[in-house]
Amino acid sequence: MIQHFPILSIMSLFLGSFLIVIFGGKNRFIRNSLAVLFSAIPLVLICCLIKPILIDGEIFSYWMGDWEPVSGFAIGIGLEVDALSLFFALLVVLTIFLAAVFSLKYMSRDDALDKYYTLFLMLGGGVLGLVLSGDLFNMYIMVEILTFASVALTAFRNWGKGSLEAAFKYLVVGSIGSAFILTGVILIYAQVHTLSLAQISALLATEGLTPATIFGFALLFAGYATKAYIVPFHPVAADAYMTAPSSISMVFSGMVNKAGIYGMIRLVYMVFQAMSQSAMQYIIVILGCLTMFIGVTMALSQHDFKRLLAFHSISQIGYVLTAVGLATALGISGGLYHALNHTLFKGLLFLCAGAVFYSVGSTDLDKLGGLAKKMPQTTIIFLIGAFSISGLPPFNGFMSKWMIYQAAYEKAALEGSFFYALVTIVGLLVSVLTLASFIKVTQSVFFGQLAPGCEKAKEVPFSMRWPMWLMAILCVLTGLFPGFVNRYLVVPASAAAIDTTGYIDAMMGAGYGQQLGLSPETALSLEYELTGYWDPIAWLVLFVVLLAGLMISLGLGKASRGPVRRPVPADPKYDTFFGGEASQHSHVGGSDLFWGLKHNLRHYFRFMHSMHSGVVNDYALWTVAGTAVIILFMILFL
Amino acid sequence: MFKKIIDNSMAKSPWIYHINTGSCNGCDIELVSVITPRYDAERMGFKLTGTPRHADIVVVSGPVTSQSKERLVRTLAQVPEPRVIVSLGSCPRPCNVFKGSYSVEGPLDKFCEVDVSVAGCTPKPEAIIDGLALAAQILKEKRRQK
Amino acid sequence: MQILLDLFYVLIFPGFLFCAVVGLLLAGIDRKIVARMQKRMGPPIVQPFYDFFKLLGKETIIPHAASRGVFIAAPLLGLVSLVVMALFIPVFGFTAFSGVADLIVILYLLTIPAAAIIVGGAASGSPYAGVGISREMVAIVAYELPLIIVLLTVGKKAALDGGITFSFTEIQAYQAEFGSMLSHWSMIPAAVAMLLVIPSEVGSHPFDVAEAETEICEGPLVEYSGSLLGIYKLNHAIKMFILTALFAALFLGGAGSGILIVDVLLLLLICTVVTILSMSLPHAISARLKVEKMFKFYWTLVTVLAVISLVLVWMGF
Amino acid sequence: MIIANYIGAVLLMFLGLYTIIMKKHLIKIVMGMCLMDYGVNLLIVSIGFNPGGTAPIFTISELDPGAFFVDPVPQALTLTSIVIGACVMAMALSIVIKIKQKYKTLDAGRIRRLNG
Repeated sequence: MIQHFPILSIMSLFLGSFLIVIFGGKNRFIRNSLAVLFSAIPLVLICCLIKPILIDGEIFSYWMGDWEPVSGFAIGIGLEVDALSLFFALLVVLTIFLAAVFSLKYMSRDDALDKYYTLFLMLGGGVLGLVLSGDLFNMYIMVEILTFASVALTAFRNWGKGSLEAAFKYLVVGSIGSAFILTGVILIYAQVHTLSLAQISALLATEGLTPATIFGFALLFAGYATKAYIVPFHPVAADAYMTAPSSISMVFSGMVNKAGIYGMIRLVYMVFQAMSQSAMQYIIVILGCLTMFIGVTMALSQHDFKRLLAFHSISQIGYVLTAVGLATALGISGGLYHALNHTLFKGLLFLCAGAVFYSVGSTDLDKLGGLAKKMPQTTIIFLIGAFSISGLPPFNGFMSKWMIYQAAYEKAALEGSFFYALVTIVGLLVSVLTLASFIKVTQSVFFGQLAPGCEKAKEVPFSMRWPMWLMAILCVLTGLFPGFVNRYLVVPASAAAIDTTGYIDAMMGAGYGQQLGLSPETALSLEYELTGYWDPIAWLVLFVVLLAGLMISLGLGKASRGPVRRPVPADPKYDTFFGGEASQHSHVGGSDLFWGLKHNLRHYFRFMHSMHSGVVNDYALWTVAGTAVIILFMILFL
Repeated sequence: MFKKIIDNSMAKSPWIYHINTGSCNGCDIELVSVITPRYDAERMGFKLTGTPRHADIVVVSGPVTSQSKERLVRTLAQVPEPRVIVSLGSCPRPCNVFKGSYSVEGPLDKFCEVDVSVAGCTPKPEAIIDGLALAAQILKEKRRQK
Repeated sequence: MQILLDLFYVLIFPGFLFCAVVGLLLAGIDRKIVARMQKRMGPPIVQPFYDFFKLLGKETIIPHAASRGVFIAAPLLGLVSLVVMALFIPVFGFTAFSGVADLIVILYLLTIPAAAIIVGGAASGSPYAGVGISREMVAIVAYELPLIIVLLTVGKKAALDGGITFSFTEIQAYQAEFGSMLSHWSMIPAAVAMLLVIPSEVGSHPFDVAEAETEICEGPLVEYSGSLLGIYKLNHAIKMFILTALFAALFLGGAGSGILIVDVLLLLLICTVVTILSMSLPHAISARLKVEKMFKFYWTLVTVLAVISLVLVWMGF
Repeated sequence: MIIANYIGAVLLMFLGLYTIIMKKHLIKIVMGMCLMDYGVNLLIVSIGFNPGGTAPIFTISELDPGAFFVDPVPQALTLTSIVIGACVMAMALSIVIKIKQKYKTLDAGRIRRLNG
């Protein structure tokens, strides 16, 4: 029974989407319960798979309609679930479920919600199908489904500013990427005459890479990079994340770009086994560094809450990519850990943006302010998310970033290459810039003076708050118990990423790889030693002890001083100090912050601004040019 | 003991916030000269602060003009207790030569209780330091009485 | 017993009480030295203690516009993270809690007090604070780049077999064996860069753009009063101790004498010298920089110094 | 003969890319996307083509090891890809209609409210 769970979880999402089309149009209750039910089923099913796959290390293979390989040739369409797939699948189902719950209230003011949930479940099915699939063409189909659904969902609030144009740009760039993927698939097929990932991997490893396969590989790589929105394919992502409803933005950054990352990991590590070549490592790390730096600097100059978060999404994907490109055990683990953390904290932050939009009706940083007094819980949740993404200990972002820095600097020492030392510096710098841009959001949305127009803001209802709280708690827990997360989630997944032989054998029958002359040992060992120390639990205990001590001493201090009084209205004593003038609305908005930085880097910012021109032709040009550079690089150096 | 340390510290670390309510700038210059190397009021812990929230001693110079009255009252209210108000020069209390002017609302006593008054037009720095030292002692007394 | 010892570590010796006293003393020494350099008498060395206790006795006002919880929690958060840092930084051979943190952790922990000032300032709802936090953040970005490079340089230099290390224990072991980092000529530019980073990290005079009391009314601290302000002042003092001790651990470390008291006294001596060199001297001789000038200064001159060291170390010197 | 197919496919793809990048009219951009799709589809069927092969339709009894037929998989892939292409076109055109209603223009250079 349990080997049917992967296909059942995919099918339940698609089935749910069809059922909502049929039954969900009339009755609100049926629609909502169908949406929650069919997004909860995959969560349960995938969680059942944790025990056999992540803990016992099995690999599930499943041939649709029992079309098993005939005389060593895969003729059917297969699902293959190893720890890497399941790791990403867990992210997908968690995101889908929480986003569905959040949507119930958040979307309740829109109409045509049956279409929304249909597309929503379809998007989830597409991503889940992609990460569980063991078939190259099937992956393409799923990419198309998810692109289609995400375009429609981006345009869903078509009354909003720019959502239509964002959807159109997304569609154009997305279909260029899909066309590249399809061309790549077909070029690979022409070489090896099979579509099963396992068999392609085995055949390519024995036959070696020919120029045609490298060309196909480069196209596939660029295509999945388009889906992961790394630089230079990223501008559409910023538009789409900004204009889509927040629950959808969370899904985009939580799993859609993870799908692209998954595709890239699968391709470079397993199908083409190219990561042992230093040229491949260099290009991935360079792309990753560019992505994280450009993403974060663009975020610094944004003045829309969600657009800023979107650029951070891009930047954090850069971290993941850099770490994965290091091709060391610590690197892969750090990258996957960061992918997990990114899903948690970025989903959280997008939900916060959604909550702000729900109660105020705007996400413009220059129009908001002082919401902390109206929405205290959202503020705390936002601060947790912001500290996590900026990597302040003991939140989860710190743990994964710390692993990434160590991996990068160790790699530098190992290879004696100064380049990787620079990568470490860029990574640390980007982290500070991330903090800076979240300070900007904190100041201009939640703190400062209450902006006109925000007076009526209320805390969002409970059904929106609890998904946020759940993710916030997960953020803290994954930061506090990194050993647990590493042992049960990240290390199995990274082991699976590099265990090519096991993957091939599970799919094609034991010993298939050896018959073709593949050596059974894996290229990398997963034993890694950290060059530093970090024990969050000890730190937490200290923290609690100290905080308690401080509270007590403050309490004692109060006795000698009288209590801290609550502000009395209409007493000028409690007014903000304005140099003697009467209090008035004078809020330092988001775009007025960081003057010294912006002034010194003004040429860079101006250049970047003109690059993100908003014209769809330009974005298509960046996509094609980026692909061309990748193809050229791979053909020359691989 | 804790209380006693705090009481004693009150007199030894008075931070000053300076309000100009229409002064001719003479007293202000003299106040600044108090913290220069020659007179060095910092040796007694005096320090000029930038905001009334940090202040212990508020130094007011100039007759209270109608433009500055409202600002003066508001700023004085924003100083945390215990606080001491010092009038600097001849203007704030008797209004000096500006008395009777249509735009002078003074004297300062109308708006708050003045603890120390340093007279002179302008007062010598030595006199200002003397007044501030007295103010510091009054601060300690106020704290003790509370 | 172990718990009592840990409590002693946290609350008394390398922890709260010790670093508070030493920090306040260092702040006092700094003020005295600056005054003497300007031919003044200067306040007594214990003046920061008076300031701190006085602030404890003052009324604490929380304005209308402030978000009460964050406004109160922010300074405490900064204090806690500073005390935690004090437990991790080794005093020659001795660390209260070894094996729980490393260079990168310290780098991130150092941003928490600054973030606490920023969040507290933002929560106070004053426009002066808004300008102040903007400047503070630019300052953080400015000094963080050279600081990162300095730490990575030390991490590379201290590793023995061509690898890297981020561990304080290994850095101390290296210095015990091969002499302090400062005795290697390739590390001198990094040490100078670190000396230049310290004043802006502390928020000492030429680089105190965020708290410019003459322009923006103390910036983020504008609405703070009473004991909360006192905690910020304490944070400022402790930060002086932490950073000078960090300098000592990174560049002037070694085995020490083996007797804890002597080691601590030696550390205090080093801290005082570093304070005078890196904070009092610039304070006395220069006026406050503008924020964009400061940014430029750190991203050009100081970064270049740090990079010179990094390249030298990578070349094997 | 088959080489003409390949050349045609590549030409179509490049023509499509050229149209997407250079033409400012939204409808033309959608047409470029179509062209690119057709190019890829042509490439797929050409790759599956064996000169002289028969159609891949057999019953079990007819199937013998010597049978020479064109590869059926790419044809199936082409069908799928055409269907997907049609969906994407429909979506693109409907978005274009909405854009025209809202922006009153189809000039890509003027549809840039989201930038920077």
